[in-house]
Amino acid sequence: MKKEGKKKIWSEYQKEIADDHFFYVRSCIRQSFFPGSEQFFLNFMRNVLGKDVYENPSHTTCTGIGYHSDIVPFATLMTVVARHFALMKESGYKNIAISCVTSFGIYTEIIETWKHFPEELEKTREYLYKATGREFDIPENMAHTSDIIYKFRNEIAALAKNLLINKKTGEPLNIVEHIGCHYSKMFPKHGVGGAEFPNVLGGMIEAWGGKVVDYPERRHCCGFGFRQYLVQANRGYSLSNTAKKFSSMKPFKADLVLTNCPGCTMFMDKWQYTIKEMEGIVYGEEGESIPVLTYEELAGLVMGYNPWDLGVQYHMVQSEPLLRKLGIAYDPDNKFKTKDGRQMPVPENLINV
Amino acid sequence: MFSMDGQIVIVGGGAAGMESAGQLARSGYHVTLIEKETITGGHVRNWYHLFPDRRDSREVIKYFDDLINHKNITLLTGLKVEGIDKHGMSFIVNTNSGTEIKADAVILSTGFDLFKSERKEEYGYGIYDNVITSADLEVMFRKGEIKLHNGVIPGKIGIIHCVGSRDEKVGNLYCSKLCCVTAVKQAMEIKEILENARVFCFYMDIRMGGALYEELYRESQEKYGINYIRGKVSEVSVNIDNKLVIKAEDTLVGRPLKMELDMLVLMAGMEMSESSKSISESAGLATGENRFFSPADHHFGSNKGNVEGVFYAGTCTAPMNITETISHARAVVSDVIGYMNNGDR
Amino acid sequence: MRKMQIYHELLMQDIRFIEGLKACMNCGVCTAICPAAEFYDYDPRKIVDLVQSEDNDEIEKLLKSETIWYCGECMSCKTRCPRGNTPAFVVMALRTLSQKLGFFTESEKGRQQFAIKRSVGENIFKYGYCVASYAVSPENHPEQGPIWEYILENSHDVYERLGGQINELGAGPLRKIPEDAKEELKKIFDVTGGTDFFKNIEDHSKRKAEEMGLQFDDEGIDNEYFIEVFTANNKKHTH
Amino acid sequence: MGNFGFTLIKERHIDFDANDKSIAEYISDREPSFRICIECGCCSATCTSGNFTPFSLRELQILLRRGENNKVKDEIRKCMLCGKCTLVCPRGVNTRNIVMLAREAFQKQEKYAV
Repeated sequence: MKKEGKKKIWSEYQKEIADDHFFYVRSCIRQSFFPGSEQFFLNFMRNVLGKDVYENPSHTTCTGIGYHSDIVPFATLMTVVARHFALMKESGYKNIAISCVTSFGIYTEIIETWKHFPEELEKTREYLYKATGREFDIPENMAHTSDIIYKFRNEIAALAKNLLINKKTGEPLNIVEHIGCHYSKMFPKHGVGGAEFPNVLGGMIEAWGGKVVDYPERRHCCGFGFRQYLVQANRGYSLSNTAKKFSSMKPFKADLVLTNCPGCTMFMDKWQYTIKEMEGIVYGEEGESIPVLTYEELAGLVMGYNPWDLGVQYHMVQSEPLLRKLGIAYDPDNKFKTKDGRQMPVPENLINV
Repeated sequence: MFSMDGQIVIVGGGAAGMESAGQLARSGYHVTLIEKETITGGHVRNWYHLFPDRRDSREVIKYFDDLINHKNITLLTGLKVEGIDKHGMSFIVNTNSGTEIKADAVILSTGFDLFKSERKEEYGYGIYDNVITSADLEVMFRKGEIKLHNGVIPGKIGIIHCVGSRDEKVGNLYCSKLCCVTAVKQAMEIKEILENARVFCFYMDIRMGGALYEELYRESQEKYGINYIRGKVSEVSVNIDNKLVIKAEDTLVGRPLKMELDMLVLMAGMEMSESSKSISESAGLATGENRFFSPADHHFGSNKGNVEGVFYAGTCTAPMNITETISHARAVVSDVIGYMNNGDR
Repeated sequence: MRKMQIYHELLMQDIRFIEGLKACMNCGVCTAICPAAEFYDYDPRKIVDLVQSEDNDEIEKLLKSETIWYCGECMSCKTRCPRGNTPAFVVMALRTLSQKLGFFTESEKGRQQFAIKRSVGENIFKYGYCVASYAVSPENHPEQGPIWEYILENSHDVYERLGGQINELGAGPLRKIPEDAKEELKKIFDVTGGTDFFKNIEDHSKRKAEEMGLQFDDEGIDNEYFIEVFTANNKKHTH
Repeated sequence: MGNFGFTLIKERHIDFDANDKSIAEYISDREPSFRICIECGCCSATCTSGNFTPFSLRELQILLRRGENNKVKDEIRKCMLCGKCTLVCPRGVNTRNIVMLAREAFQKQEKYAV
């Protein structure tokens, strides 16, 4: 494989990412399943880099999951998103930072739609005004929060306490990245590195000392499929797509799966558990499963945060094998403690324990 | 009236330029033939065998070399034409050396560029070691050996048709016309060098429009056992053994298909040559949606430009094979002579 | 006599359809990488080809079929199509139309729209989010594993350590969405047709429940019809 | 193992490399015209069996070439050997003989026994 070819592609997909003053919108899945990740992002941006990131308490869902499971009409979706743009305008922000890949895809799709069908923009303005009395501007800069971490990856590298290197062997860790379909497959120019060889996570991995592993099903969907997961009868679709990815990945002996999209993180984590339960199959080395982390969790580990404050223990696949490879001295006793240090019950039947 | 004393400048010393230069010279006209490379011959020089009769391209090159070896032809190589300005009835041809050449008529035979296959990112050309183009394969044919990046002989080779053609994603809506027959020819030549190799062509339509093409296609199936699968390859990746894994739909049975290959050959299409863009802009020459020069009339003026005194020969107007290029180049001679002899034009 | 409906014309009213289908040449790049085509008897290329034929009877069959419900809307087909089509947009337009016309209840997979409306749809108004941790019950989500049960049982402590402020007003993860914001969401649904769309799903589902002889409640997920559409799998979807 | 209300689904793609191409080779060795099919569909358009059923000789020939033998072995028995397909083939493929050879090849291999 020739790196030069990838670099050439990357040079053609360098999106502009704002430097400061972000209007932040949360992800329903990331905040529910990986709240420590969103917390890390805000903390890092505000307290480490000293950036202005504003969260308006009144912002809501984008209704994206409803839209992609076909119960929310496109006009409704556009108007809900327009409301976020209105909140942003009212608070005086022009750059939006989006914590969810599907939201990011939807925002991009809507803005592209407005470009192609200006009458839809006008209709949305009317709807929003009628419903809320609000008016909006289209953001000047739109970034997924991983774009922003990518932008500041070298700042993180400079602060690194743990590089992505196997402390025992001295070799870089093998890291699989999963970008999430809605990040750039719809609009490659809006993603760092485009759609075929996206570099948003790859750039972080390399900046932090790891090695990016390509494998045949790298571009394949995690299998969320919206209605294909939301309805129990369809979950075989979701499960099977993840299984397809992991079977293809297995020979590459990945130490970690790094994900961009909160949904993918959840599925690639939880489906490993389900497949193990159903079929007795695991995809890691020595009978273990492969930890799946968000980019915020990984950035936190690189910067030396306490893994248990990042919330990596609240995945099904536990991260201890990875922490050991990284040589991170973690405190097992601190793993299931409350904020003020009270011992909580210890959950049973987790994976990789 | 210019008559035979007039100066004709031909831009581009490939098949079309050499043929028209040679024919004009033989008709008694003075011709300046300008080629940007150090030698003439254009793309023909990079090809090994030509279809449909598998003639060695060197025979064709020799024919062209002999043709332009004529006292009426001034050959200027290593000189790039940057623009053409019309002053009254004559032209100034500007070159990168600063030399200005006066002309009474200009023939543009600026040819084509091969589509840059790395632009089809999903095929990984320039990234995956054993993804090559049709042009790369011709070089291997000339050497007489087909080898993988690591020197091993490939056992299973895929060919993808329409790379950079009929594809909105790269901005080329047109068919490059020659890639299908190139695929068939190359598939057969692979089998001649590697008897045991298995070859799979992935196509959307097989366009065998030229003389003896369909026969060649049939021969490739009958004698060489080439396999044809109707489905555009959607993506290419590599597995742990560095084998290429391709995904396509076998559209005639309606199911996705996965296959491992040792080597993949991309049938790169034809695009308007980069070097003719500045010429087109400086002289106000119309180009079509396909970005090739747009002839004055598709039936009666396929050699004429929208600017009087500018003529076209060959693939600068549309994809053509060598036979068609030579015919087009001979036709331009008749138009140019008519123009040169017609006093009031 | 009922006025004849020309489905292609109805589809053309959906901008996603206009954007999604220019002219298909049946190359199959969409199906080649489609996650649904890999596991269901499904071929997005064929859907696009059928719709482009404008055969009204065939489109009606499609609108009532299982087929249109197999797509996972990953949009991978959009990246590759050499004609700039988006088969998934075509499917989305078909699904919207199928629901508007009440055809969705004719297929097992289509009927599931009711379950989605009652879960994700209701979450939007209740919590201001499509998914909220407290709405992901371990009973309906066994695949979330023991850690999820644990998180829910200890949600306050778990989320507090991770910076969450579950069910409290103000900024922060898992915060309570203020009532006026939820009211605005509701109004947006009213104004843009979202509320009518929900009602339409409800009405047709209720009719279908009666037809199937299943108990149906006007609220919640604890009724026979919900359980049926949420879990039923006739196993005829795969090969 | 745990019951989740759903299961893994078998992949549907044609796994070309894993498939057994011996049946196709058997046919091709004995009836070389098998190779020159251009998949035009004349055979299935005129087919008596295909007239009222989904039987498609065009598809079956492709499936044989891909080694999707289990999809073919029973289906190919539906052909009534009327030979119309051979009459209409623009490439002169002896389709009738291909059907007979396919049946013969399946019969000879135990793993395809009915």
